[in-house]
Order: sequence, then C-alpha cells, then structure tokens
Amino acid sequence: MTTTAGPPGAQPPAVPEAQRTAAPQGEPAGGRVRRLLRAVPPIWLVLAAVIFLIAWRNPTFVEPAPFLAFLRRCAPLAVLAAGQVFVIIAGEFDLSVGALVTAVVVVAARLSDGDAAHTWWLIPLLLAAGALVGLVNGLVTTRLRVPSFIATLGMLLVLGGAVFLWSGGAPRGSLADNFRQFGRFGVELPGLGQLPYAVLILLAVGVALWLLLSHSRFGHQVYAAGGNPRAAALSGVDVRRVRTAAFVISGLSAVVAGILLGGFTGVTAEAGAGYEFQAIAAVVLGGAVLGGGRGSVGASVAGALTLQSVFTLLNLLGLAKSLRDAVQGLIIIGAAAYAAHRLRRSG
Amino acid sequence: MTADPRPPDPVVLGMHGISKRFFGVTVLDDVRLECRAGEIHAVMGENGAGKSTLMKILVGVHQPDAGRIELNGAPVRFHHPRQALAAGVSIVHQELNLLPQRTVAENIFLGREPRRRFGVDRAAMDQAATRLLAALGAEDVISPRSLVGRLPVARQQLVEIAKALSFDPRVLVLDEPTAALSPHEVAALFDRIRRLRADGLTVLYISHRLREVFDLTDRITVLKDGRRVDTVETSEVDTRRLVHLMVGRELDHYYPPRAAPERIGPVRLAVRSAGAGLLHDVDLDLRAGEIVGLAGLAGSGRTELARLLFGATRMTAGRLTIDGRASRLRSPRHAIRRGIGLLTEDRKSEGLVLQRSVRDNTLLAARSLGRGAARRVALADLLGRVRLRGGADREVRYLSGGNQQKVVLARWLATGARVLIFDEPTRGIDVGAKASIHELMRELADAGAAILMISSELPEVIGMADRIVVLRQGTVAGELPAGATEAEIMLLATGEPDRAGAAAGASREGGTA
Amino acid sequence: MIADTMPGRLRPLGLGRDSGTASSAPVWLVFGGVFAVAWLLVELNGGQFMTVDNLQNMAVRSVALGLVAVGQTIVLIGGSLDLSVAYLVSVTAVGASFVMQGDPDRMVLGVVVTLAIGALIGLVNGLVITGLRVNAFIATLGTSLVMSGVLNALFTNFTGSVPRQFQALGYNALGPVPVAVILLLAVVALAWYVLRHTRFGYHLYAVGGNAEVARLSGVRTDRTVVLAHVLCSLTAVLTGLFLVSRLRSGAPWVGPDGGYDLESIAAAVVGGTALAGGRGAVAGTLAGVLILAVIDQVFNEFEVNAFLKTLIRGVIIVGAVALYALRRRDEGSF
Amino acid sequence: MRRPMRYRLAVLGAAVLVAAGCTSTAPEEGDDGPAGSGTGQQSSFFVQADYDRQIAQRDTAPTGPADQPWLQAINPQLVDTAKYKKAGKHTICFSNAAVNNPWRVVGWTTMQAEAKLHPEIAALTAVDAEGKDDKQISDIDGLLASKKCSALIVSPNTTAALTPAVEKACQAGLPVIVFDRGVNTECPVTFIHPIGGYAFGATAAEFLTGEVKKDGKILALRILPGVDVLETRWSAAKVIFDKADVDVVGVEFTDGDAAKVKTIVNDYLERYGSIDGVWMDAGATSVAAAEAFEDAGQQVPAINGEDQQDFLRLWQDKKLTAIAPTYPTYQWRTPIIAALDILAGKQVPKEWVLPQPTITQDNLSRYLLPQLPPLHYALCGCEQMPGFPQNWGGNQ
Repeated sequence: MTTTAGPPGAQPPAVPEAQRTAAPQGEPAGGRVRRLLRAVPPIWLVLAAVIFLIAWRNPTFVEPAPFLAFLRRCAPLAVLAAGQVFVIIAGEFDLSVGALVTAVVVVAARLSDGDAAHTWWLIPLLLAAGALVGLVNGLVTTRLRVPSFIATLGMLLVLGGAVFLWSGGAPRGSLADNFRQFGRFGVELPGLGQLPYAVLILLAVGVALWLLLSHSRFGHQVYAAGGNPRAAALSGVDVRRVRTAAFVISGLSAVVAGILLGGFTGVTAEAGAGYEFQAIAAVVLGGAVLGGGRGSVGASVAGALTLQSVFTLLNLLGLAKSLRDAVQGLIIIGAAAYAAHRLRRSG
Repeated sequence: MTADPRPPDPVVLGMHGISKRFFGVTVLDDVRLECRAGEIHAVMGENGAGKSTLMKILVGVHQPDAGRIELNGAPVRFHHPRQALAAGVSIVHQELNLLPQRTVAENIFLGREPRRRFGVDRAAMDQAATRLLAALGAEDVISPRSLVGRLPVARQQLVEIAKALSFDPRVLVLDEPTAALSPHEVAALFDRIRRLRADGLTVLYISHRLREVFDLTDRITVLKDGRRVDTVETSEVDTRRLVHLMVGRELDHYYPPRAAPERIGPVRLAVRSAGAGLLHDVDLDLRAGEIVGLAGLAGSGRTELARLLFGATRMTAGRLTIDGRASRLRSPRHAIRRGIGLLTEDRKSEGLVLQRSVRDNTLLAARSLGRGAARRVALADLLGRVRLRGGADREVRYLSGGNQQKVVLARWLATGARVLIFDEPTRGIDVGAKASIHELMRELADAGAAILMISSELPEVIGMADRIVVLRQGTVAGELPAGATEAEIMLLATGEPDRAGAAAGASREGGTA
Repeated sequence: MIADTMPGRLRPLGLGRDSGTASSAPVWLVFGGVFAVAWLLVELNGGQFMTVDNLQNMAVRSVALGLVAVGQTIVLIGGSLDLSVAYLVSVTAVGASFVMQGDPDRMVLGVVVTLAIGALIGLVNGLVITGLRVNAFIATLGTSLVMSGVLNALFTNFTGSVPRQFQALGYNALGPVPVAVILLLAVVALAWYVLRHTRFGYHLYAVGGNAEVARLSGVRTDRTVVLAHVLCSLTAVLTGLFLVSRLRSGAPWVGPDGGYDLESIAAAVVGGTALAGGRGAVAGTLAGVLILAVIDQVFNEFEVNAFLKTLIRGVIIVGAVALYALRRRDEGSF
Repeated sequence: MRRPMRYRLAVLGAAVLVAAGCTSTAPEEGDDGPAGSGTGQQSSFFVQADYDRQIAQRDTAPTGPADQPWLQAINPQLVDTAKYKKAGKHTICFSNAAVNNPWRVVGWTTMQAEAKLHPEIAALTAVDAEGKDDKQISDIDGLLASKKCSALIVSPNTTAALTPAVEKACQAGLPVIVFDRGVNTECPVTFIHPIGGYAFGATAAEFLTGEVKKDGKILALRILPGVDVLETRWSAAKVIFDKADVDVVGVEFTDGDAAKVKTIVNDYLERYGSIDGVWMDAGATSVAAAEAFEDAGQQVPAINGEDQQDFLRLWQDKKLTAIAPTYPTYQWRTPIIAALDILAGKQVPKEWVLPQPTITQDNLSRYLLPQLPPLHYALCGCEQMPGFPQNWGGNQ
C-alpha cells in the first residue's frame, strides 16, 4: 500500500466504501439528482442567482440589449480567464496577463496611430507578440526552473516598464475605429438591437478553448501535467512542453482581451491594471484549484461573468464602492474554501 | 494457529482482530500480533501481505477499521503518530522521512528540540545526536551538523534509526531497515538492537532477508494476503518451513500455463553491460511471447532497471537494442514511441492521474504520442480486452487497485506496446484481481509481447515466469529456468557465499534441462 | 538524490551546517559586488557615495521594505505566502494616526492597537489557509480585498496625525545610525534568532520543507503556519508605523502604492528564499533589500527613467531566482 | 476534520450574506430622493474661505504678459529673495512625485524644455518618487545629501506627507519652490499653482446646472476619495448642485478606469432610463463616459472634460454640449523660471497663483492641436518651444 505522502489536507488514505461507490454508480434516485447537480459547476448556479437578483431590482437588465451590453463589457475578463485556466490547470500561475493587456493597448495605439489601414497587420503582430511573451514565461518556468509566480511577476515588471519606456510614459497615438469596433460595436439585429462583436469573439474563443481543453489530445495532457506530472511524464507527456504551451495560450488570450478592452475603452494608461488578479480570481471562482489538475474553460468564463455581475449587483444595491471590494474578497475566499472542501470530501 | 500458552515474559504489545480496507481492497483481515517484553519479533510476508500497513496502524499513521491495540494490557488508540511516540512506540519507515535541507541533529530531534532558557540548545542537541549515532557505530561517518540531503542513502537510513531511538521507545518498529545498509552497518545495527533487547526494549523487525531474521529474532509472525498465518519461535523453524509459511501458495492460486518453447520468438529488447546509478554490467534479453521474471531483494536495483529500460533514467554505460536495432532511449516519450510500456510499482504517485476519468487515463499515453498514434483507438474495445467493467467516466481514484492496474494496462494496449515492463503488477491487489491480471499478462505474451515482470512475491515470479533473472547489488546474479524453487532464487538474491555456487550450478542444470 | 560522500563535508565545521546560512552567504557577496560597483559609478559620475548622509539615506530607503520583507521571508519559509501585507501597512498607517491624533500620550495606545490589529489579521490569514485549506495566494488576496474595502469605507484620506515625538522613529538618529535602521536591524536579529534558535523556527523549516514529515514527527503543522502568518503581519504593522512616522499622517493608499506585497516577496526570493518553502534566511532577505536599495540609489544618481527601473527590477528578480535554481540543481539535494 | 469544516464554511457564508444583506437597504437612501440630496456629506476637505477666494479669483485679471499665462500671477504678494542670490551656473534639483499619468508626462516634458531655454542652468537634476510618499521623502534627503543643488523644486506626491521633508529642505538653507500640490508649511520661497480645485469643480457644475433642465438627473464621476486636489473639485461642485434644483442621482468612484466608467454609466442608464448631465472631477475618462451614451444609443448629455485632445476632438466632431475647465500643464514651466528669479535675487510672489482658463464652445478651436496625441493636454504652453511637437509625442 502506498503511504499518503503529501501536504496535510491531501485526501485521507481511507474513503468509506459506501461513498466510494456512490459517486460512480449512484443507485438511489436522490443520489442521481445530486450527482447531476454536482455535474453542473456550482459557479453557474451562483451566476444565475446573481443575475436573478439584478433582474429583480432592475428588470430591464435581462432585456436583450442591456444584457448583451453586459456581456460585451465582461468579454475581456472572460477571455482572459479562459486563457488563464490553462496555466492554472497545468499547475502554474500567469501574473503577466494584466501588463500584457496594457501593452497591447499602448502598442496598438502607437503603431497604428488611428490609421485604419494598419489594423489588418497590427492584430496578427500583436498575437505573435503575445505568443512570444507566453513562450518566454513558459521557458523561464520550465527550463530555468523559476517558479512561475516569480517568472511571470518579472514579466509583468518588464512589460510594464518596456512599454511605457517606449511610448514615453503615456500612451501615444490612438486606436483606429475599425480596431476599436471589436470591443465597441456589433452587428445590428432586427429587434434585438446590436449584437456586439465582443460577445461573438468571446463565444468563438470560449468554444475554441473549450474544445482544445476538453476535447483535444493536448487538453488532456494539460490536465495530466497538472494533476500528476510524474505519471504524465511516464506516459510520454512532455510536461515542460505542455506547460509552455499553456503559457502561450494564456498570452494569446491576453492579447485578444487587450484588443477587446482597448476597443471598449479607447486608449488609456490604466487598461488592464489589476486584471491578472481578477482573472485568477475568476478561474478560482470557476472551481479551479491552484496547484493544478482541476478547472474548466466554461466555469472560468462563468467565474468572470460572476465577478462582473456581482460588481453590477452591488452597484445596483447602492453599496459603497469600498464595501464592494470587501464583499468580493469574501466571495473569493468562500469559493476557494468550498472547492477545497469538495475536493477533500470526494476523497 | 499456536497462540503461545503462557508467555515467559509479559506481553507488552497486543494487537487483536485488526482489519483495514483501502479503497475497497482488504489489506488486513482480523490480524493478531503479540510481543513480549525484551524480544525481537519478526513480522514476515511477501510484499503486499500487509506488514507495512499493520505497522502504520500500530504507530497511528492509519486507524484500523476494526480491532484493538493494547500496551501493557491497557487498550490504546493512536490517532496521530505523536501519541504513539509519546506512548513509547516508534518506527523506522521503509521510505525515508527526513528533511534533506536540515541537519542530521535537526532531523533527529524535530518536534522535540532540547531547550535552554533562550531557545533551542543546539550544542546539547548535537551532543545527543552524536551519542545516538555513536550507539549505531556511525559517529565517525555522520556529523550531527551535516545536511541530510548531502548524505548517501545508507547514512540517511542510519539517521532515521537514530531518530527512532531518540524517543527511547519501549517498542521499536524497524521496517526493512537494512535494505540499503552495508554489512558493517548491518552488524553494528544488530549489536545495537541486541543491546536494546537486553535493556528490555521490544523490537518489531520487518524484513525479507531470511538470514537476518534467523540471526536476530526470537519469534516470527507470518502474514499472507492480509491474514496472520502463524507465530513461531525462530529456534523451532527452518528456512524451508518459513518460506512455506510465507509463500506456500501453489495450492490456492492458479497461474496460467507457461509459454510453449516454440511460441517464444525473436529478441525484442536487449541490453548488454548496461549501467546507470547503482546498476552495472547488466545483460538482459526480452523475447517476444516470453515472460521474464525479475527477482531480487529490495534495493537490488529491480526498479532502477525497469526505469532504465523505459528511458526514465539515462543509460550511462552499455548498449540497448530494440528488435535488433541499437537505440538510445532519451526519455519515456521516446521509449513509448519505440513500443515500450511501463506499469509502475506505485500506481497512485506514478501511474495514474487520480482525479481524471478512466477514459482519460487509458488514452493518456496514446494521446501524448501525437500523430504516430492518432489512429482511433476504440476505448470500449480496450476496456473489454482488460475486462474492466463499469463506466469509462469514473474518476480512477474510485477504482479498486486491481481495476486501476487494468486501466494502466489498457493504456499500453492503446499505444500498441510490444515490450511491457510490469513493476510489482499485483502489489496491493486482492487475490481475485491478481488472477485476472496474471491471465492478461499471459494473453499479451501469447499475442507476441515481450514481458518483463518485476515482483517481490516469489510464487508470482515462479508461477508466471518462463525465465527468472535474479538481481543482486545492481547486477545480474544469475538466471534460473521456469519452475526454479524459491530457495534457489533466495540464495541467488541473498548471495550467501557458501551456497551461491551451488545455486548457480543448479540454475545452469535447470537451464539445460 | 545524489550521494555526496566527501568526508570534508561531514566534518562538524564543514560547509552547509545550516541550509539558511548556507544559502544567504552568496547573496552578501553579490551585495558587496553591487555596492562596490555602485560606489565606483557614482564617484565617477562626480556624485558622493561614501558620505554618512548618503549611506544613512540608503539605509533608511531599505527600512520600509526591509521590515515587511523579513515577515514575508518567514511565511515563505513555511511554504506559505502573504499578499495582504500591503493593505495591512495602510491599515496600520491610518489606524495609528487616527488613534494617536497627534497626542504624545496616545502613542503607546496607537502602537498597541495597530499591533493587535496586525496579529488579528495574521491569525485570520493563517486560519483561512490551514483551517479552510484555501491556497495562501487566494486567501491573502481575499483578506487584502476585505481590508481595503473596510479601510476605504471608514477613512477616505489622511486621518489624524502622529505626534512629533513619534516621528523620531522616522527621522532621528543615534549618532550616525538612524533609529529606523536600528529598528530594522533589531527585527532582523530577532527574526534570525527565532528561525535559527527556537523550536518554532525549526518546525517552520520542517513544515515548509515537507509538511508530512513534520507531521509524522509530531510537529503541529497548522499551528506553525498560523504563527508564521501572525509574525508576518506584525512586521507589516512595523512597516506601517515606520511609514506613518515618516509621513506624520496615514492615508489608505500608502501600502498599495508602495507595492509592498509583491516587492517584499521579490526581495525575499532575491535574498535566496525559496518560494516552495523550507529554504531561506532573513540575512539573505536583508541583503536582497539592500541590493535593491543600492540599485535604486544608483538609478537616482543617473536619473534613470522610472520605467527603465521597473524593467531592470523585473530582470534582476527573475535572474536571481534562475541562478538559485541552477545552484540547487548542481547541489543535487532533492 | 469534516464537520468543523462545514461549520466554518457556514460561518463564512453567513459573513458574506451579512455583508451583502446589511447593505441592501442602502438604495432607499441613495435612490431618487429630493433634488440635490444625492450629493451626500460635504467633504472634510471643504474650506469656505478658500472656496470663496478661488471663486473670486476666476474673475480677477492676472498681472503679467497675457500671451504667457505661465508668467502671470493673480494678486501676487511679492517676497524679497536677495539672500538666495547666487552667481554662476546653477544646478536645479527637482523631486518629482511621479510621471505616472499623461498629465504629468506632458508637464515633465514641458519643464525639461523650459530648462533648456536657460543657459544659466548647468543641470536639471530630477528624481522620480514613482508615486511613493516615503520614496519622495528619501529622494529629497538624497538630493540634500548630494550637496549639489542650487535650488530645490518639489512637486509633492501628497500634501500632508511631504511637509516634514520640505521643512527639512528649507532648514538646509536651499531656496525651495513647491508647485502643483502644496505643503502645510510656509517655509518654501514660493508655492506655484493654478487657481485650484474649487474653481475647476464649480465651473463645471455651474455649466451643467445651466444646461440641465429643472430636476434634471446628474451623475457625478470621481476618480477616488481622499485626494485633496480632487476632493476640492467635488466639494465645490456639491455646493453648486445643492443650490440648484437638479437631482444628483449618483456620485461614483471610478479609479480613473475607463472600463469602470463605461460600466457605471451603463448601469445608471439602465436604472434611470436617461441622464441629463455628467460631472467629472477629471477629464481623463470623459471620452469613455461620452462613449457609454453613444454605445447605449443615446444623446451625449451635457458633460465636462478637461483640456485633453481626445475629449476636445470628440466635442468638436460630435458637437457635444460641453465645457472643459483646466488644470494647466504650463504650470510646469513656472518653477524653473521662479528658481532662476530667486537665484538672481529677483522678487517672486509668495503664492504664485496662475490663471486657470476654461475651454468653451467659443474658444474650443484654439485648443485643438490635430498633430498631437489624443492624451496630450492642450494648455501646456509649449507650442512655441523647441522640439514641439515631437517631444510631446506629436508629429508634423
């Protein structure tokens, strides 16, 4: 028998037989229902509850137009979270995404300087840059063996410094309208009003990343690399390459988020400030566990939507800005505690 | 079942009706163990017989599902190792429990550092540590101030023992303490243990090494498949009887028929004078359709060899050929591409991603191979071939040991591996499941796979292997034909000088016969 | 693990008597090098480096970060992490000036109250991490959000002030040595003693190194982690008190603007403390802080643009940790 | 382990509920109350006398050349500086709070350009405190320690915190010039600043109350609480709004984050259907606020911004009903000039109050500088300086 070497709070070695079998083949009807509920990540229920509360205080919120507007402003964070979750599942952190978002906005503004003609080559360039940043994060983490917390913290500083060094302290130039449209405008739908591009992009990115994580060979290797690196390596998974790829995905999603955010707000020096923590919080709300092996794209997006809708709700309740932070903090801790609790209870 | 009528010395430690299940596998079933004051009591049995679990229950690492423990007649319940230590029961675990980045003294006295008025009395601590080490005859090779991480394993082992003694226990459990010790160190240890016995200490001694058991112990309790077979006076048994008690199982376990010689094909995997770490000059051939049993004592390098053949550790010397073509295995990934598969000894920490589903774990390797294995592998077919019933979406940690092993096996079927290395394939698996694993292995062999089976269970080796290779101290000590006796294997493995030659001779005859 | 049988290593006075001291020696060498180079550069640039004023200045620059970095080192050694120190610094600065209201008689009260608050926050952090098993990153991120919320709800600006006597802490000097520097050295010495010579210290390294081993050896792991967080929070309080004594009055943003959360972690790892836990020493952290301070001074001398500074800081942090990782691999201890 | 666990979770959950619950009564106070009630408590920063003085100063004609507002001063009390007279070339030292936002970047660029104009300046030694009070205090100590400064210019990061350091500098016998934010001490030779926050806030608020219909709904967007220069702006606006019959439906803090601005405006539009006026305590996010209306398919209501190009352009293009009170960046030129005057022994105003122009529909075109980046502040007074516009990020 193997001993339970591992941190305190690793699952106890013995799990009562009844519980063990209950989960896989739930015989009683009640058990099956509970299992179905369990299958739905709880964050979706929370999100539904919050949206219900908002709608109760402000029915217009759930009308098509306002709700789409809500989704549009959630899009950047949601995309960011959908990318971050890859890194988290692989057992790492990416603190550099916030700085990367800022960099995208500033660089795009200065390079294009409001000229619509530049947009078509600008976006691929930015994506390439994002991939490069992710690659560097990954290599520093996996090859130089620098903990990703430090590696990406360093990247955060380097990006933040470099970009403003280059642009002379404040953003220069401006964003062309055809660059901004992705984050700002949309396609007119008769009756529904405007369907924002941002929502479509979020949908596309979300689905793409979901397929990649849950239905591709690579995705399964991400889970394996985070869940049990040694077993993964002995099954032929190139753990270092997989983790690096996760960072690249996070970098790419940060660029998309930056394009959406820049489009939404226009050029500002603050774009993306603090987004790294928000994204990680969203992923954790989505039930992911820092340390790796657990999490999903859908739940992370839901986590991001929840963060934003909670902001709106508290705003709607007329709750002072200061207390919104406090409540957000409690919610994050609560979510993480609940996830940890579930993890241990299920063995 | 001879429970000694009236013990000459009072019973210090009594364990009664101890039962324990892990994930549905019965590991201990109504086990009784009684130790007298001042005796050295051996607990023997194959790996997986439940020795270590029993000891972990004794020292409060695990709690029993049933049964009671008595110290000096008073019932005790240990929920935490701390309580056991306080009650005077300490243990030297099989696997090292030391902090590599702390000094020897710090490790020995962790949790009970001696204090002066202000803080820890480092000087006193170092002296005490030195005394303990001296008692083990190790004071000149181990400084209390050196970092444990910088000591060789053998010396780390000694530190572990010193740590256990530092609690000045009344019952001391030694779980395979000599696995990594040199003869000199073993001798010193035994002296110490005998002196402890003289002081009235009760020692529970767990080992595979028959010779040590006979040298050292007063009584022997034998476990098998989680049950207590018998408790005997060491003076009243001989090797044959003891081995029979431990492993005599030909009757109650069916092994599939061996391969007919004509079905044994060409050499699939071969190494010549291979070396890495403690391995040296290893020659080995694995043929298609053949199951080679690899035997040897703990620490003889069996697992190391497995990892070497799988590219998990780089070969520093020698050649390796696959289907005749020379090859350097750079990584497991590389080995898998070459059609090799490894079923690790420790499924939980090295075999499975516990919180993922049966499907994901089964397809893990195939998926990681990329285009090469992109061809659709039908999951249902795979699970059928390993006879794993139930949904493929269960998280594997909910499976029994046997089914978990089947998942790992299915993984290698999915990659179409032609060379399979089983490291302790049936460890911690209950008897029923064992049989089906064994049948699967044979089927694979018949289907043309070359199989290397590492096992500490001699009957398993004897029952399964078409050829038995015995390792000793990092190299091949000899090779035995199918149906060699346990004694022959043991002799090669322990390499007892007087009879080693005879055994080798015996094996050669057997080989030609 | 690699077996290292060189007997020299095993002699009582051999190298690596203790992982902590072993790992911080090179940091001081680096500091020496940086210091020398800085001196050279500044003098060449026509500036004055080796003057009492300048050295005092550099020393004082290190105090605010130094104090909290010591605490951060303690939690890191225990395998944890504290992102809430920044806001705790604010809470302290505001709280102290609010309680003291410029009244010398209330100085003690102010100090006691803020220390009590700090201890409480540390306790909460520790309990959330050990009791609820929430990852330290999330737990302390959460508590800092809560703190910022409550703080901003109660105070929106510079509140009250500390009496002039209290500002002695920030401005006075005993002979050539500023009081604040003495405080920092005292805290470092204390922390060094606690880590190196108390049971708690021994257990902390054990818990950080391998919690299971510590548990099997009878160490109360949870209690150790909680205590580490309490100590860390107390050092954050000291930083807050030092700041408010410099600023005369506290504002809710002094902590976050100082970036003490990430900077303290950076200083600790530059000082050779392992993020994974079980390895590190406050001596190294002090060196790390001083290195950053000296570099800062040189940047000022050459009027290096703030953004370039940030960039270089990032490179230094990653570079340092990469080097340690390399050394550790060569050392080969598992 | 398990039962206590659940218990703890329950407690935590309860905590969240309480936190949320106890505040859900808040809207009854915040929501549609009587006109003007939405402005809440008057700021602790509000000083009636200062308010009255600044309101008056807006209409006082400044002395000095009209075409060089950075040389002008509003009723100056000149002080004698003979004791600082110093021959030869000078090293001017500058302790800068930060260059962490476009306003400070423009200002800092302008100051460097100004320094270049004066051959008698040997060097302008600047140290950047990166927005950290403690670092700025150390920076000033460092500058004193270096003993190379002829004069010290300070742009304090915060008023209260920097006072001790400035006092220390004064005691060192250096002529100290403070600008932008002030310090709580008389010791600096001169304190240079535009009229100030009350004037800014009042101008914008008066414009809005004039444009908005009776009981019109006004949304006030502030960056963050507690910053003196911003508090004064809001407190002045509050005074105006409370007098007028408008309904301030909300006062929100945005952290200067454009995304939050858009979110908040959006939420208010959903809550109240329409908003008739938006008051901003700083122009940086005015464009975002305006866009929020556009995105919601609504007319941009009366709004105030600042002299940043992006806002001025939007104003021009979309024909907004807008006004832009300013906090001119040309005040970064004055300290250099003042320093040299002092070192030359010339008299300077004890408090050097610079004029604070307001951009209106009528003079809008004058401040539109198409060749400059959108975040450039028009009132840099730098058009005639060498290196314009490239050094300010512009292009021919």
